[in-house]
Amino acid sequence: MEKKTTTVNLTEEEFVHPGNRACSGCGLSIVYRMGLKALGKNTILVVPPSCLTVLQGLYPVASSKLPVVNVTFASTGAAATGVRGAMKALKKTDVNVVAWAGDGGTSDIGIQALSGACERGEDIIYICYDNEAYMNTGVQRSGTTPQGVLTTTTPIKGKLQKKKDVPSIIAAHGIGYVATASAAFPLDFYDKVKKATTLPGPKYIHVHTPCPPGWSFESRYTIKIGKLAVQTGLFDLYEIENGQFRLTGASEKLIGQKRKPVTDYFATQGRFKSLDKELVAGVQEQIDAKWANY
Amino acid sequence: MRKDIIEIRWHGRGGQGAITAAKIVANAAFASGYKGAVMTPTFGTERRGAAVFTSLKISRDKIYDLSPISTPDMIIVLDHTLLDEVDVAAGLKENGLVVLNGGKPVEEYDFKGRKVAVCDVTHHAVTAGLPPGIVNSGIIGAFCRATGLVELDVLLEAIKKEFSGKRPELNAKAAQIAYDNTAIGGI
Amino acid sequence: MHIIDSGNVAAATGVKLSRAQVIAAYPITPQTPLTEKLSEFVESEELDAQYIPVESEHSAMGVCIAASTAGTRAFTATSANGLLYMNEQLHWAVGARLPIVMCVANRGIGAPWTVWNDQQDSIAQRDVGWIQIYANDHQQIIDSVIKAFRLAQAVSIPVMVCYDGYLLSHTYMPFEPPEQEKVDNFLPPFATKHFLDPENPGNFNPVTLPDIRPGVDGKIMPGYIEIRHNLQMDLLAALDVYEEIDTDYKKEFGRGGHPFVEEYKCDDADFVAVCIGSLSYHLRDVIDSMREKNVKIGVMGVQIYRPFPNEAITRALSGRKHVIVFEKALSYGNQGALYADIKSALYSCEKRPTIQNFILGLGGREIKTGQLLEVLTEACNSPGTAEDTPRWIGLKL
Amino acid sequence: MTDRNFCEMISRGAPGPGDGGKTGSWRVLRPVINLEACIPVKTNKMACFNCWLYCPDCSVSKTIPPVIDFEYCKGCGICAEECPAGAITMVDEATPIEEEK
Repeated sequence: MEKKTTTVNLTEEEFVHPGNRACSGCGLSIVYRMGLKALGKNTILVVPPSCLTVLQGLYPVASSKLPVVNVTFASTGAAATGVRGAMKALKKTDVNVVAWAGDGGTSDIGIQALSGACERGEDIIYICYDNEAYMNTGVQRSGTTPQGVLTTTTPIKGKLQKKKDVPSIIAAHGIGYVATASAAFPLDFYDKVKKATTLPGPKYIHVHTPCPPGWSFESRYTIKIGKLAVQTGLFDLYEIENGQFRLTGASEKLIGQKRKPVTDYFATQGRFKSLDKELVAGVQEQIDAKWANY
Repeated sequence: MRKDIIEIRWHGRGGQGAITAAKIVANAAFASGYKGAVMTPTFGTERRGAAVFTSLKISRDKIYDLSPISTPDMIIVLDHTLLDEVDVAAGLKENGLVVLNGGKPVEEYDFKGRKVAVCDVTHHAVTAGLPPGIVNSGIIGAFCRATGLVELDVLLEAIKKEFSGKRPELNAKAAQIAYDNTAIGGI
Repeated sequence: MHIIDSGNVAAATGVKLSRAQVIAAYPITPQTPLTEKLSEFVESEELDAQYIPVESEHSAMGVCIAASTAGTRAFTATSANGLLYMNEQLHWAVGARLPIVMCVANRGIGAPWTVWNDQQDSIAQRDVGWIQIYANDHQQIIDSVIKAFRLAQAVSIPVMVCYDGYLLSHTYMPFEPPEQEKVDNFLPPFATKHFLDPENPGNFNPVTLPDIRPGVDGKIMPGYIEIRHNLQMDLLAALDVYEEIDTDYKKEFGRGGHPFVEEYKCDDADFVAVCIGSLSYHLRDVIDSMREKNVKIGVMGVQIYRPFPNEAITRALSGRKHVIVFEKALSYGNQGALYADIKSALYSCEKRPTIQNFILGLGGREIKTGQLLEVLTEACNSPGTAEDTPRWIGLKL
Repeated sequence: MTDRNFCEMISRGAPGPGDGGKTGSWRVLRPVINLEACIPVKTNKMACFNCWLYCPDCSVSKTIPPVIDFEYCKGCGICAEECPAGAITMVDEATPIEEEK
């Protein structure tokens, strides 16, 4: 498992059809494509309302080649539980049961059901793609929107509160595997999903997915901006396996290295337009303090 | 309204097993040909130690009215300390009967002249070998002796079945001893 | 063989005999003992099911929706605010055409809190599209649960089996559980046409457009309105299916024969009292004593409330002098929901009786036999003078 | 049992391409690969393929040379941005490409 997947040996098999309704340059599209490659055919997906609902196609056409059940916004964790329960009842032991939800569907309305599933130790993989706002409804603030970000419900001053640290909340349930990933590092994400398919109990993967329209940048920069979030130390790639935290991939390589200043990241996106110097300095301080502990 | 229904109200404390006792009698009554046997516990929150009551209606025909008993034919009291707390005889019919777990002689209890049966069930249960405080099997023996509604054999069987895995023989013995030591007074 | 136990245990026994495969469990009074009994059945291995102790009723139905979509027989139970918390999920389950069965131990709705019986909880869910069956005693509870599983499966529509909280859920009375072997003959193993299957992938319940649209093979597929119209047609047709199932059940087990309405002394009745649930049995004692005074009165319990058995009700009530509808719920701001439904059913009837509405027993207020006798006597003495607005019984204002 | 075929209609989508139509029409800019600079072409080895890896729309093939599916390519420009050899340029859709000239 420690052998890292490369672009060259990554499977060519696709589980997503082209011509879907995702926006041009969509970060979710990249991680969804990679995630399904890692999960493979024997997978059932549970999806609440999100951009993924649109990506996956409007009836009667489906863009995924896997079975998918769309469920209500708050019930993702419960629905994944139900699918796993059914698989157990039917004695189908080799199926990946995967919930795939956005940040609003996870950190806000869906956290109760997710917490319940984690506490019960359900054998599911829960993937939260974090584009840091309610993008499907047109960019409203969510629990994971970072401080200072302009959204349509924080239109002038930007969000006043800090980003909710969902992976830590989930890790506090004591589940066996929590990981973060980024659309800008698709192979790292692929390997983490692949690893999750081999582990028992609940697995949680939180993947940072840049959103060109929601973050206000040109669609060609999706990867660049995702990488900047990691290179500035704002969004860290890590795994918490059986309680053991370790940085992975690009974040691991940053240990002891000089990180890019956060201003490099903020400058790339329209959503940070209203950040004042004080806030930026504060964020930089927090990041430096966090990294001093790594 | 219906004259064929015998209404029995059980008074106890939460955790004392009044419901179980009433259920055993319901089972025995049904086995004895009473097609109607409806047992209705106190609705709502039942807290350990608090005064509770349970309604048992039995009839030769099916019972349709599930509302609580207001004019009982019989009152069964599992704990004599309740007499100071609760008007256990409220609504008791003129020719009604009170069956009481108490330590005093039967003459010392007065329920406005109604028939009274007294048995020191608490004591007899210990004699039977049960841990102190188990009174719900014993009271059934006293009930049987005082009412004659159901045969003792049938009741003992019902007790053994209900307490299967929980000292069935000792519970049956407690009922038997209580049956033998029930004093009936009043009119 | 008969046993004496609570209504909740009767329901749990029905679920066990129906071999539910996935059970979502969340406690709420007065349904809780049903959930507890099922955990006992599963832990003692009397029932081979996945027992999932969820963290809310919303999730309970979420588990059932997913487990049913994945191809298993799913069950849950709730009461009052738990049912209301599921509301969105109830709509979802029926729109997805999932044959889930749920028991509802009827209880009043907060605020203020009440744990006692009325029927506002399930009556308030009448428009979600679930089939609603009401049981009047423990035998009907266990029989209805088994029939409900077969009905749900036959029509791909979820079924709610409702029974009065406390009055039935906690009261002990004799009932006869059917034999497992016979239930197995009556109720086929779970099967659905479409389920989550990696060998045959599909996207269930995606965004569906207002208009029709061609699929990948070019075939024109329905839009949202066609799918919903189909649901309505299937719901209406479910009445016939339920009648057949009930007939089969009677053949096998000797009980039933009145799937839509259960009448008592109605044959020659000028006056008919109508209600839902155990009250219709309670009223039998009142009817008997009025019959002794030569009042030609009967009582009719409505056994299936959605789909509404319009024809059966019209047949039963047409030509009567006067109909008296008792309800432990109402459509706030209007009238009793059952009353309004019955009035509507009788509208096209040539020999239309007069009709009146009583609201009673909300939040567990005791319904006294004497009160029922009083209002029914009055209603029979002066039929036709009643107003259209409901009268409340037992108010102590 | 009644003959009626219950539940003929549920909303269940079947997998297939082009739910959003021919999304190639979304393009404003078109990626054009300079094959002389393209690493797998130049080295004739299965190497690089960043364009294939990062494509959000499964519209680049993992072949030598890589081929872009213009029927569905939305023209996001990620492939151009992430090509380490700078072999892909985004040209205006209105500009005629080599073969069309």
